[in-house]
Amino acid sequence: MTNTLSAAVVGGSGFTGGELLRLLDTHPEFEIAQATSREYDKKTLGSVHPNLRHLDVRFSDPTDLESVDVLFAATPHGVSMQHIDTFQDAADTVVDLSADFRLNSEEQYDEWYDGHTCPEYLEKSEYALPEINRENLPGADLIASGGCNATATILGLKPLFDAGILEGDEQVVVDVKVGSSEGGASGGKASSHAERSGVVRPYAPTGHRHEAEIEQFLGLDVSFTVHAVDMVRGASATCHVFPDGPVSKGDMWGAYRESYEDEPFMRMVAGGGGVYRYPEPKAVAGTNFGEVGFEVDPSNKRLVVFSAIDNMMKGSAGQAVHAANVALGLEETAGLDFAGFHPIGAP
Amino acid sequence: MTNTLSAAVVGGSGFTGGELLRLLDTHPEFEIAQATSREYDKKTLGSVHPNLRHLDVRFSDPTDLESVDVLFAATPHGVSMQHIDTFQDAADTVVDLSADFRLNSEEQYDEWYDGHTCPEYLEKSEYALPEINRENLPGADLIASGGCNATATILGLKPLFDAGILEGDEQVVVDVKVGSSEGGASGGKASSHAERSGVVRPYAPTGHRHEAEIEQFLGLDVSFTVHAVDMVRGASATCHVFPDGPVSKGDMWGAYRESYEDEPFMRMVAGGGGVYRYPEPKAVAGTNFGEVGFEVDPSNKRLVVFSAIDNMMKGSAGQAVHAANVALGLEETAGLDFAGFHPIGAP
Amino acid sequence: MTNTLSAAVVGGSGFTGGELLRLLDTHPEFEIAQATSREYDKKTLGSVHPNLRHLDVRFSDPTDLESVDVLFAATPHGVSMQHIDTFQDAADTVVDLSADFRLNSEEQYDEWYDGHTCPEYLEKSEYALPEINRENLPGADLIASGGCNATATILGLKPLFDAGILEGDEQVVVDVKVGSSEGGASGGKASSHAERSGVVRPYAPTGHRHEAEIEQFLGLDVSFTVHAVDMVRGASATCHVFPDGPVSKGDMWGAYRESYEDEPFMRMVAGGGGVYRYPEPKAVAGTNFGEVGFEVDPSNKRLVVFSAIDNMMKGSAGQAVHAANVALGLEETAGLDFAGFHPIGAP
Amino acid sequence: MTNTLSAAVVGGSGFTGGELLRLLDTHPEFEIAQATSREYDKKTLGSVHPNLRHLDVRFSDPTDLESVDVLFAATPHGVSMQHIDTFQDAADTVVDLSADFRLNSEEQYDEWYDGHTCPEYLEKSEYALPEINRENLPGADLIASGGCNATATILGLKPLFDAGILEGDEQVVVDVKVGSSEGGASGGKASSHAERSGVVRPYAPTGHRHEAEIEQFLGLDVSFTVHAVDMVRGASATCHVFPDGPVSKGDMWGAYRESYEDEPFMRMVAGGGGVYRYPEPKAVAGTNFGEVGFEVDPSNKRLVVFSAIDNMMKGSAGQAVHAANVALGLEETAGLDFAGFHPIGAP
Amino acid sequence: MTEAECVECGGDVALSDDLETGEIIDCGTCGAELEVIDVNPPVLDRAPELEEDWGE
Amino acid sequence: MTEAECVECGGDVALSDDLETGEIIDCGTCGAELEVIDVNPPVLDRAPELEEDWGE
Ligand SMILES: NC(=O)c1ccc[n+]([C@@H]2O[C@H](COP(=O)([O-])OP(=O)(O)OC[C@H]3O[C@@H](n4cnc5c(N)ncnc54)[C@H](OP(=O)(O)O)[C@@H]3O)[C@@H](O)[C@H]2O)c1
Ligand SMILES: NC(=O)c1ccc[n+]([C@@H]2O[C@H](COP(=O)([O-])OP(=O)(O)OC[C@H]3O[C@@H](n4cnc5c(N)ncnc54)[C@H](OP(=O)(O)O)[C@@H]3O)[C@@H](O)[C@H]2O)c1
Ligand SMILES: NC(=O)c1ccc[n+]([C@@H]2O[C@H](COP(=O)([O-])OP(=O)(O)OC[C@H]3O[C@@H](n4cnc5c(N)ncnc54)[C@H](OP(=O)(O)O)[C@@H]3O)[C@@H](O)[C@H]2O)c1
Ligand SMILES: NC(=O)c1ccc[n+]([C@@H]2O[C@H](COP(=O)([O-])OP(=O)(O)OC[C@H]3O[C@@H](n4cnc5c(N)ncnc54)[C@H](OP(=O)(O)O)[C@@H]3O)[C@@H](O)[C@H]2O)c1
Ligand SMILES: [Zn+2]
Ligand SMILES: [Zn+2]
Repeated sequence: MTNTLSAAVVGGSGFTGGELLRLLDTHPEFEIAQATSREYDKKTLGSVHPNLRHLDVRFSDPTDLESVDVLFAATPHGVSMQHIDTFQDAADTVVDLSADFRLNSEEQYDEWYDGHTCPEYLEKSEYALPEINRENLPGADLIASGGCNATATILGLKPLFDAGILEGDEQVVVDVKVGSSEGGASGGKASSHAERSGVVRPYAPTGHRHEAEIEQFLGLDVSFTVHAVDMVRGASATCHVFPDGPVSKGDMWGAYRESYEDEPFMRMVAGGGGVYRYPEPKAVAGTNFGEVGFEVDPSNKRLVVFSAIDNMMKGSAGQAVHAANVALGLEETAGLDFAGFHPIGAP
Repeated sequence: MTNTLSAAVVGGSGFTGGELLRLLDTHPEFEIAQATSREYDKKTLGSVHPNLRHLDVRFSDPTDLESVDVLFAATPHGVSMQHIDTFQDAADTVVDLSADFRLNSEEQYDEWYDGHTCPEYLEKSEYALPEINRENLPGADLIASGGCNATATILGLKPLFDAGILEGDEQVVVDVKVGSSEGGASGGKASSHAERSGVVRPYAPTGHRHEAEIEQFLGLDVSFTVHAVDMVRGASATCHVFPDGPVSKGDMWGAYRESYEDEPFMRMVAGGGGVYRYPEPKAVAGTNFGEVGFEVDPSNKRLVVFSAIDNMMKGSAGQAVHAANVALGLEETAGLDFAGFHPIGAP
Repeated sequence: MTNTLSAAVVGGSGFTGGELLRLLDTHPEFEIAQATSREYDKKTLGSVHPNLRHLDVRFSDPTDLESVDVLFAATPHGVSMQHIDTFQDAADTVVDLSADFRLNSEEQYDEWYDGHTCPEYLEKSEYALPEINRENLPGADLIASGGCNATATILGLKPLFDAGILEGDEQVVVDVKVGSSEGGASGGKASSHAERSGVVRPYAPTGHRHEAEIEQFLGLDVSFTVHAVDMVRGASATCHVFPDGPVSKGDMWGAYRESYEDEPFMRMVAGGGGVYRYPEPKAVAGTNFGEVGFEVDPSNKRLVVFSAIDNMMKGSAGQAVHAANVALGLEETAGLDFAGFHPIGAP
Repeated sequence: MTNTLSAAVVGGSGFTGGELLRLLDTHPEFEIAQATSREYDKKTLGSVHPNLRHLDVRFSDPTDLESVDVLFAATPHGVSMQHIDTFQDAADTVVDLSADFRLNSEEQYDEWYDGHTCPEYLEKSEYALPEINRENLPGADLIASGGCNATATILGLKPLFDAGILEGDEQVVVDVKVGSSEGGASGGKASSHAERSGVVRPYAPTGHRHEAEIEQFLGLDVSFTVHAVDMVRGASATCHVFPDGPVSKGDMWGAYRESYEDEPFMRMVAGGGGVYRYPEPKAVAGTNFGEVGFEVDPSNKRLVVFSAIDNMMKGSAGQAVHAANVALGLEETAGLDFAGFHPIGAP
Repeated sequence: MTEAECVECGGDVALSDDLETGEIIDCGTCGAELEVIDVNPPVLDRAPELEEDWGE
Repeated sequence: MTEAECVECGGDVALSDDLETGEIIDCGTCGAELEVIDVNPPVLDRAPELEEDWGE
């Protein structure tokens, strides 16, 4: 193909970096030009990612960036802000998977992180999630892929705002359950198999940084708690919502269909029969789909909204590629059409 | 020992029935006189429960009850109400693990279940959970072991009521995660290994019957949602609590220590270091312990309370034996001193 | 596309039937014309297979077969032999996933199964596995997809025969570990989540029927034992081989490269560094790849050969589609290019 | 109790050290005097082992050993040989869980390990496993607890030697499946939850050091291969045995009953009905039981022997306590009577 | 092929021509199980739910 | 209570007094399912096995 775009992945030996490489490998428009790793410098991609053994590509050092069309950075928080000038020199389009360019202002980084070293970029960066920011992505130079837990939550709640069911001052509890890949490839004692297996472990009872993103996009202060559960991939958010007035199940369907009926990566699952009646992370494992569903609890004047994504896909690498597709004017779903497995265990 | 008490388990081939038999087997004061099963009539207990292979006891038919000191019924909801007269004939003390005698009034059964066939027993039955009903257990004829999810929730929230932090009209969201043994031994398609592995599956988004028990004991209308997760044993409740005024972590410690410091089966785990900082079901797997912990979220005026139990133990069979110990004047912890394993996987 | 081929799946509500439908859905040359189920007649495919919710297709009754280019039968052993004439009427090419047409002679069915009702088809049916039968597939009318455990074993051992390292009279122990999807969608007590989780359970200590296939293709009498382990997808065969003379690791590499270097779906993994040094089922989960690897144990004059596949793919639905591609002259890898995930849990 | 014995655990923060402490805590004759850890020096036992939170004991430094009746060393291979004199000074009875004193001669350590620094102790040390060395344990000063995989294998095969079915020159393949706790508390990348979940991973294809123990006790050269599978606790050995002459299932039952009928910790499980027909690690999880079972494969002149233990119990800490009981003339089963759970997931 | 509106979610449900009263089909949008109450014109209603007992 | 020998493992199987022909009991030693062929004197035989289909 003549119009193939070249792509680099900084942080290619990590979990989301590996997913990016997998997606780019089979993407009809991209070609992998470079993948960096300091630890695995000069080793094959397959030495870290067994599913990439067929690729004849080796990791290279991140200080040696090639010129490419798109650079994806999948590095820990704080790394991209240090190197953003270099990244922008190397590529016209930079998609960053870390939190470094998600928030709008330096103040937010002071409050939620440890400040920011190049706040001038914050204004021009665009949040990657097309479901809430599609119109601003075309032509963007710097794209900030969302946090996985924030993504799950925003996707679950957004239709309620669009439909006027929520306005931002309501009480909303978000109880999240996530898999171990969310912690990245470098784990400590708590993430060893013996300690991490079989857990329902509160790992962020309060004060999770993704609250900042949610507030920024929904204008909503959420009560947010995250639990680690026994899966590798997946993030599932249960939002307990207390609207001001009565809401029927019909209202809910109206709201969600309005927001998502034409979205290529959103599935609505709310009741029905069979085994899979509500969103489940294992139903979207490996895919860029987000599932949302809901139930109305009249006795408590509560809406319960469920949202499930694969943290490595819709929650990071898939969202990043989706946004790059939109930014560059490619087919939105290019490279992202895998729809999932059945049956599947604990992916 | 001369004062050995004889015990029967109706529904001995089920999951909680098996746990009862295991506990009775090593209990210093009990002797297994009978275990019933219609399906496994005349087979050894070990043919169903591999951990009971050393017992030279066979299942018998439930229509043929022997006279015993204590009869434990571990049958599905609705069975005990049909047979309660026979049970009381067979034993002075009946401990029922189903929901049949947990609620106080016929009206509650009309609202939450399908009515009740012998409401006259409701008044005399005592709820088993010693942490909230110890004083009424001695000498009780009919004891109703609590629901596992209700038990986890009540144990988590009760200290807040005792300490006056909650009064009953506050908003409380309870987000529960449970293992597959909660469904009992007879499962359908949704509980096959292939479908049930790796799930975070909303199975009771709203309207769970355990709300009735919680309301009865705490006077609190909770917003209750239950998820199935990938473990066999365990129930974990995260309670998101919105108190009227400010509450400090010190207030919380005060409340929980006041309620549980002298309780033989309650552990407080709230912060601290290491891998296990909050309650976790796998830390109490196989034990009669309940773990409770908490965190304060000042930015949302929220308290987050975590509570973890083994649904087969503190949530059913262990609670039942604990209550029987109290009812009969035995050592409270008799037969229940196992404190758990480390490390352990997904028990 | 003008040359689209229509396909039917009989037994579309089962596990391998669902995989077939998933593969056909994204296959560039096939179009799903029909999927049968008696139990789910008229329901959407998505009501059973959540990954197929986007398809606007409903199950229909197997007595009502449409005329198609290819019919895949994914029914339990014994069903296809009853209906083979109807199947052949409906489609020029029939691919059967059961054991009904895998063996060459009626005698084998008498010995290993319960006989055969239409032995006249045995002669014309072709075994699906292209790695051992590619040359006979083009134009075949009836294709018998291999057993998953047999496939894993045959793929592991075949290069040793091709290279003359084995001749057929050596002692070979095959110790297999498999996931729960191998049992199909309709499971009994032993396959409930609570009983099946965490097992290393000998389920076929001796006399497994796949021995017949292995013997037929390799001329080797294997000592075969199968264990259930805690995963949903995957079959892993460890072959302990005692050759007559000394064999070096170089000889082994020579043999495997000779057999598989040009095979599009075979990966060799034998030693090396990193986490994934030998074949692993989770490294091929969801893919049509087979991984083979080996080690030489001079102290015991033993070769150890490892082989890993996804039982639902290379072990059934993937193999079936691969064979159909070859039979119909399509691109061999069409619809089968997915190469796997990293990281992945227990898929 | 007046005759309480004091015990120390060197390496108390590790996995087997934690199990020792758990067992000693509820053992009727032992009292925990000391538990060492360099990393957790001065921290409570509960900070590492959540099941020991009720103990008011803190780790101390291993250079500061108290005088005790029994010292258990649960340190990595090589540590005990360095400190054995200090250990023997501190306690009359030393039970070592590492490989340092299991083999009889310096030559074996040269061959299988990296030599030995105090070979003079090898002669006086006694192998802990009472099923094969009970008569030499009473009064022993230095006891070497067996390797977990070796223990599983020896327990499985020993009755065949006792009964004369095997003599030592037969071909025996041992295919082992183990949980992640076998690797101890300090894990690398391969043992992170994301990489280690769901595996069937060959981790010791050939040359496993436990072959040395097996050969020493059975006089048999085994073909030994070990796989990591997805559980935390458990070791399961499948022995494929090729005896010289025909052996019937009756002969097998005779042999196993003869060897194990009176053994307090051995269970025979060979066929029968229900879900648990052969040995399974999850059926013995947390217990000191060993399960053995078998099947006869006449078509291959093969015996298949299954053996399952909890690597942390019968395979290390339980075996150590069992041996200490015998050595000190205590009740053999003291502190070890827990018989297991049902149901249980992946323990 | 005719269509009817799902009573649960408002989505369109395609109906085959051999539709019979009493048949249960599921909505492709929301998965609700719908009973065919009438065929001409087609009327759908929510099918009575099979309650799953998860043990409490 | 009488006893009989298990045909599978040779272990003793305790038999209750109300034993009936055709009953299936399991051996406490080996778990084999045994059919009561005769009651006086008691004769046990291995019960026909229910084959589990694990899908192949
Ligand atoms: N995991 C998820 O589910 C998820 C979801 C949403 C967002 N994210 C975000 O995505 C980013 C990557 O996460 P991950 O889970 O993939 O992490 P990871 O597995 O730990 O990988 C980090 C990668 O960054 C590289 N790296 C680390 N420090 C670097 C430095 N100073 N300079 C250059 N490269 C460096 C590492 O390779 P070398 O050290 O070898 O160079 C490695 O390839 C994070 O910001 C994370 O917050 C992750
Ligand atoms: N599982 C939990 O975590 C949990 C927690 C709290 C409370 N509970 C409650 O405890 C009770 C038992 O639960 P489970 O999980 O153990 O259920 P289970 O595994 O399904 O066992 C039910 C038992 O009852 C017997 N049974 C069923 N119907 C009967 C009848 N009509 N007459 C006599 N026996 C009958 C069954 O044996 P046969 O059919 O062979 O006679 C079986 O032994 C339920 O009421 C449940 O709600 C369970
Ligand atoms: N699972 C594996 O890993 C695997 C691997 C290799 C080969 N295989 C073979 O593939 C075949 C299917 O296995 P599976 O695991 O997919 O089984 P499964 O999940 O049990 O599915 C069986 C399918 O066949 C249908 N069916 C059953 N009886 C039928 C009949 N008499 N007429 C028409 N349809 C019938 C069922 O639907 P309705 O009952 O609703 O009609 C269902 O769709 C078996 O022969 C199996 O041995 C399986
Ligand atoms: N895990 C099993 O299933 C199993 C089975 C059979 C036998 N074993 C054997 O049992 C022993 C312990 O295994 P494990 O799995 O419990 O290991 P582990 O979890 O890694 O624990 C090792 C313990 O030893 C301590 N330690 C390490 N180096 C030391 C030194 N130089 N001096 C003093 N203490 C030291 C460590 O604590 P600090 O570093 O804080 O001091 C830690 O408490 C090993 O020899 C192993 O081969 C283990
Ligand atoms: Zn609908
Ligand atoms: Zn027997």
